[in-house]
Amino acid sequence: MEGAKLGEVAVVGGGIAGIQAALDLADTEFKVYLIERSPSIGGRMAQLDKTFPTLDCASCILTPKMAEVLRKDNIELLTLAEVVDVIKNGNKFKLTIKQRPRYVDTNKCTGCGTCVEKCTARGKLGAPDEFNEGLSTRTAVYIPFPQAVPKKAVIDPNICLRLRYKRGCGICEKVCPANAINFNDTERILNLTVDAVIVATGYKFIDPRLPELSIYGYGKYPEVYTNIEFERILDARGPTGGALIKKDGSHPERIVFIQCVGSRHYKINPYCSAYCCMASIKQAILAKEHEPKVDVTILYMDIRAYGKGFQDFYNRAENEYGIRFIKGRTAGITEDPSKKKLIVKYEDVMRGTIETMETDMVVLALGIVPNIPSFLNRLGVVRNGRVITRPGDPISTYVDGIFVIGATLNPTDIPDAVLQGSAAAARVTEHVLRRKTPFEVMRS
Amino acid sequence: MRDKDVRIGVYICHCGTNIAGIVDVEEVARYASSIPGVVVARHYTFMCSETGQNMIKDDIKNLKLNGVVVAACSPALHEVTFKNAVKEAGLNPYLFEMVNIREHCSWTHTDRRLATEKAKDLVRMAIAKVKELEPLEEVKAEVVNSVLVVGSGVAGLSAALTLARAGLTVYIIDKRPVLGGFVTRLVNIAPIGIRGREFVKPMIDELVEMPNVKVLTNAEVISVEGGVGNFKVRIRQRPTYISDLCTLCGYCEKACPIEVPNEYEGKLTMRKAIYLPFKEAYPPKYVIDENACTKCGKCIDACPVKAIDLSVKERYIDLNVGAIIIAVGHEPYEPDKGEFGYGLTRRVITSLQLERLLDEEGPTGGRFIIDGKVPKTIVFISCVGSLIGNKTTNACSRRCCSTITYDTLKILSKNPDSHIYILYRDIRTYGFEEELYWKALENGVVFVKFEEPPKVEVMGDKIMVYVREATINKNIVIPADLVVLFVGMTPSNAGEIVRIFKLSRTADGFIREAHLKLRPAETPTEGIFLAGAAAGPKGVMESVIHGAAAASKALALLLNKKYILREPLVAKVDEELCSGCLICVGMCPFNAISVKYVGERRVATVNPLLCMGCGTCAAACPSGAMEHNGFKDKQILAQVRAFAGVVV
Amino acid sequence: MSPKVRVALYWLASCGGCEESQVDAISDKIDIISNLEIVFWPVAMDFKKEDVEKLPDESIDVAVINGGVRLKEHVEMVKLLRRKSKIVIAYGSCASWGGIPGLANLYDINEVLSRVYSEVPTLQEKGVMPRPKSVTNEGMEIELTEVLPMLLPLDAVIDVDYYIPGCPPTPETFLKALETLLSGNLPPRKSVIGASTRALCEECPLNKTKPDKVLIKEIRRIYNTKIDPSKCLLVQGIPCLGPVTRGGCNAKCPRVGSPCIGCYGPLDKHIDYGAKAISFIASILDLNDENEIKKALDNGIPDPAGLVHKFTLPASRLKVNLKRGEHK
Amino acid sequence: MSSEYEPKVLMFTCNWCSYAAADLAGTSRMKTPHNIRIVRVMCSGRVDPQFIMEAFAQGADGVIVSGCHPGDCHYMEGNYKALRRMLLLRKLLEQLGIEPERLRLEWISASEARKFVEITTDTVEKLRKLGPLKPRLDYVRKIMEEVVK
Repeated sequence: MEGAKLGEVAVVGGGIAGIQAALDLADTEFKVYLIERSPSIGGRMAQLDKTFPTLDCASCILTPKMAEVLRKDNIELLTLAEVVDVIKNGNKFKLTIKQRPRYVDTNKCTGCGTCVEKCTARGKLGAPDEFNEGLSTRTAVYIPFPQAVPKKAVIDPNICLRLRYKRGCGICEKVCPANAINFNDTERILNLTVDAVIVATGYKFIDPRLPELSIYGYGKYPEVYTNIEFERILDARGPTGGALIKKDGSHPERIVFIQCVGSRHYKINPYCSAYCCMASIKQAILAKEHEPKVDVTILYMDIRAYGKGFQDFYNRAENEYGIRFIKGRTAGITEDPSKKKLIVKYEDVMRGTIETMETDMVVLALGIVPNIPSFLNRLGVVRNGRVITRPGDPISTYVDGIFVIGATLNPTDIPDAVLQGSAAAARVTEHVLRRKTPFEVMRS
Repeated sequence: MRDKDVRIGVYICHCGTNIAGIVDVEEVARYASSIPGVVVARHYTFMCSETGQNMIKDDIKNLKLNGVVVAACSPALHEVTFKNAVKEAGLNPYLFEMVNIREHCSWTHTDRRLATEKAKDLVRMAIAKVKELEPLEEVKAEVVNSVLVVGSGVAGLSAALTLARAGLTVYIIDKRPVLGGFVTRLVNIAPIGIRGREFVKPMIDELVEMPNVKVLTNAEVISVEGGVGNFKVRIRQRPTYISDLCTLCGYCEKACPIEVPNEYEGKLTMRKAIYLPFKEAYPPKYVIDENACTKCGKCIDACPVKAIDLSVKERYIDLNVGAIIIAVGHEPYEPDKGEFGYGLTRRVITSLQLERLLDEEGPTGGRFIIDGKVPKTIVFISCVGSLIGNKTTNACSRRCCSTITYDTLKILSKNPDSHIYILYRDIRTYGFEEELYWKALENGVVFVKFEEPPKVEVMGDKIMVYVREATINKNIVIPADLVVLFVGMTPSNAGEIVRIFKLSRTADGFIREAHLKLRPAETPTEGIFLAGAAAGPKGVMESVIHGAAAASKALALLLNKKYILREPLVAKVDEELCSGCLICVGMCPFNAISVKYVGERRVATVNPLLCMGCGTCAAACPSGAMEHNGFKDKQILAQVRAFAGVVV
Repeated sequence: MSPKVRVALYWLASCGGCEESQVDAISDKIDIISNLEIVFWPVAMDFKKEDVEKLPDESIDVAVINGGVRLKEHVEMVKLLRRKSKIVIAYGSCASWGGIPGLANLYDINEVLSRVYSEVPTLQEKGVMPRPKSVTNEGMEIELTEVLPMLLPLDAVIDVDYYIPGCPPTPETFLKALETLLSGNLPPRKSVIGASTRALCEECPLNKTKPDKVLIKEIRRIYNTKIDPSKCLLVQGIPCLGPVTRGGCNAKCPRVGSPCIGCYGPLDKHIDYGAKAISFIASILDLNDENEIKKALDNGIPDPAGLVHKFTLPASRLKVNLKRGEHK
Repeated sequence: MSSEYEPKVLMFTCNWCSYAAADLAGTSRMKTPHNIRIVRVMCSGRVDPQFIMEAFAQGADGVIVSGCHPGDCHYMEGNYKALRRMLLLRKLLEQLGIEPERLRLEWISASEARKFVEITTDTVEKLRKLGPLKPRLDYVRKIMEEVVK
């Protein structure tokens, strides 16, 4: 089996870009190690309710791809794993990978969820649910989300009573019908040698708590949300079961979206995050679909509807859904505690005036920064916080065999991430095959 | 059909207590075993476990089962697991049916009796279906390990290079006489600042040297037959009239009496009917503009190497390829005469003409002058032909904002005291290219936002541009020396391409991809892939990536592969019953159904390699001649009848 | 010379068209007629019920019955004929699936009677309902047979061996069926004989005029449409039932620019002819907007049952307007 | 209607959206009415009106056909074909005395587990109000039996 493979490739990051790269490589008969830091692949896209501009549901289109990853014999999935180092050795790369313990035997676990139901570390003893951006809590033993791949339980050692105190509880072990719980699981260091490495580690959101962003009142006012939090509220799998409600359970009458929070900002992040105009338009439309009466305003600098079908989507939002677009920057957000309303103060550029608007919810369209793993720094392909690639090929670094794709490179939307994933697979094929004679290639 | 000797095994999974906690699995198994045709019904803690699977495998062998029903979780989770188990035991995997009594039953109900009744119903329905199932074989098709790339712009070149480097045979064709596509008209590729012709030159150089690459210029696809893995493509190549003997001496050009505007110089200069498109052009020889040439024969006399033969006729080439990549690119919008003053004066130009004026090898040698004068006040109008203008696509052309800001910086570097105004709707310098916008601002470029399109009036030496500045809400007039219309991208010949390759277009007129988000390099037709601006406005770098992505799909399909296997759950025609009414043909979104003759009779036929197995044709077929494998009428009807409690 | 084939011909609720077609078919076919011995044919000759009763069981070779079962008398007669015959043939659409009279199944029998005897214009006294028993002027008491609450196809009452479709079957169809029967090589019971096993499109000359994809943007009706008789009617938006209807009539209607109305009835694989017709017609209506589709359907097919079940309602999966029971 | 009456509902779901929504409803442990029996087809465009006729003839009180939202169809436009067929079929059913509410066509995407629950629940409630179809079928059966007797 191994002999028939064209080569071995490590794909770092199991978001949509990495998944696509892994699938294409597996189909081209490469052995692929898909290395994902969290307990499930899927990345940010898995957290989305819908995608722009088609509004098709993210999980419907992503889940089959995730399941395909699991089904491919050519893909070995390493979850809870982080690449600590990459060393170039001739034509090969040596990877050192640290894999955190899952405390659940993935061969035995059937994903039935009995352990999750019985886990005692819940509610206040639980932890913020990463999938729901901390808007809900999860148990110590948990399955990250309904469509997780692998759909296996994982134990959070920080809150698991048994793992913290080395005794007691252990109820999951008792109820597990498959005997899959293993409290003695330990961290592992894995070493891999591969022909090429594709880095698809995605992006990080700008922290809305930065002092420069304090004017938006995030963390201070409960009804100021980041856009990824708001996405979770819209999602049927989210903390409210898809109900568009405030933290007090009431329905908002008005929602204000604020664009370019932490991007196009001279101090924090000078560039544009590319995804957020459309993401906010999408969320605005979804809010309207949830609650047709809700009044939605988007405060923007420029609407960057640059992709296929985007302009149409933007026009529909404005004309069909009656979403209000106001060009202008936000000066600040305060609260009127008597009315339980937020007050957004903003500049209406088109009218040349300073205005205020009462609202129930504010959604901040957060800027993003590339999430660049430290080994790329050590490989010397990073300058000023950005990955440097060849001028004729935006995904090939100056280290032959190291390819960087998706938002690790620059802000990228889903189709572009998918394209870069496939393109990276093609680059790997070229890279590996050009070292072999055509005869060898044909024989395999 | 299999009624008489049907031998079915039924397996009920407890899934720990997930199912057994609510559903009385013993009762369900007991009930199943009472149904005629069921030879064995078992229940077990985890059917998906090794032990559970072995249970099924052993029964298939020992009890000679010819049908298997597993009642467990969702088929989305374990259908493949059990299918494989059935297959490993030597039974055709399509004689297996999965019943979902977890997600659809135990997990959604609380009443043990009702949940058990429901599980029994569902199992009964599945047994009824299995009785009607038929063994199916995967569709195995031989593949041709070659790829046709249609279009030789950046996307096509990128795809072709990748494929060729990996060892596949590549045919790359272009309807124009030279390779390189649109990018050869650009002087600056934002943001990397490389000349377009220099950008594609190394790609073309490498490509044409490869033994496994065949280049055809002046060539267009006229018909496509067959399907994934084995397309039969007919290509028409218009004559080039000039052989490879051409030494580029240029005597023919001097002799030619015909002059026409040179489209390779943005029509800013003239060229002859026999001409060399540009210095770096490939193939490296003169070409004849068929439309302009009068066949006077003066060039033949002038040619010292006898390279010209005007009697050459067009020829047809038939290719057999495993995959096709459509990379036909886009056309820049050509404004109408008078649209924003275009065509009324030489000082209203399009962005393409601007490119030529900025090129060191352009008509002005790279000096930024027009009519012999350095334009001082320059007004850019963006979105012409995309969001504003006489004919628009109502879609953003994506790259113009970055290119405008980049061009202004280039102009300012040549003539630092220029006054530049950019009239825009929204500045869409997405991603890192925002920094170009900032640079332009820092360098004093004035950005003027409009809501209503500006008006352009030519008044003698000056061009007056009227615009209502939307952010200050004031009408302003700019007397300009030069107006540059930034033209949008329009689909290139997409209608014709869509017709020939049986594809479809999106509302903006560009070619539709299989899935806008997750399958952007594929078309709905398997084996036909999509790259570059043919799918919608794209930048050069984005086209490089799109080309490589399309190549990746072709590599996965063809590299080192002899066959492809396809699920047999496709439509199939009973030719005996087909009346040739053609209703099904119009139903198929994948053009998998065509017509063939059986003797005198015209009948429908399904290409199993193109069929995606939706079954819409079977539902529409008025004769019942079209059947959907795995979901035949009798199979679904068996379920429906069993639903009502009738055990058949 | 082989013994003559003993034939009984009978009509139930029918218009007489079937008989005409039978006469047309065999009137100049001496060789056939000479092979037949007609033992019962009340429409043409003076036979009485007693004549049949007198015959030994299974002494009739073939009973050819047309019309639907509408009266109690029909039930008695067909049961009798079944007993006396080796082969029973349902002749024509009415006997096979109910035919046009079967559309009455959309209404309760009282509604039907009231319509016929009280509502439609008539020169006679209105509102006189048929009475089961009445006395003539001469004082004779006569009994009228009872009307059944719904019309039934023949096979709902007795076992039918073969079906000959059509309204009426064309003479060619009848002759072909006779040929089949006389050949001695009998097809499996319950078969349709004399007609095609495939849909009408196959034999329709207009089928060749179809474009690759048969898709329409509107459904049109013949009363206000100028039809081009040289082109497929379906393509012109006329809901022609050729694709879904059994062939065998040589496309008599479409040939002259009139859509097939489905008198040759379902094909072997249909379980509900009307539903299948619904499926293909709706399928080719190339509209995606719900309101547009509704509008097109309302304009083009105001009476779906009348279109797709003109001949087949009593044999459809639902047989009647199911709300009828609630009128009681 | 009597309180014991439990409607029988047959549901055709497409493989890609609505079946997955039913799965998700289960995974999320949402409670659905127990009256629904699902027949999985690859696309709502596979559903032949004959199947629905058969279902009613066999005693289904209601039928739901469910597919991907318009524009989302895995097979491009199968759901539009389902829409056209169901709209015309519903007109025929009305003439045949079957209330149009008994045949529902719904778009349920793979993430809309809640919508799946709502629609199935609502269907069952509506059917309860409409009452069973069986007495009407029995009436026809009775007539036929009497005639044949």
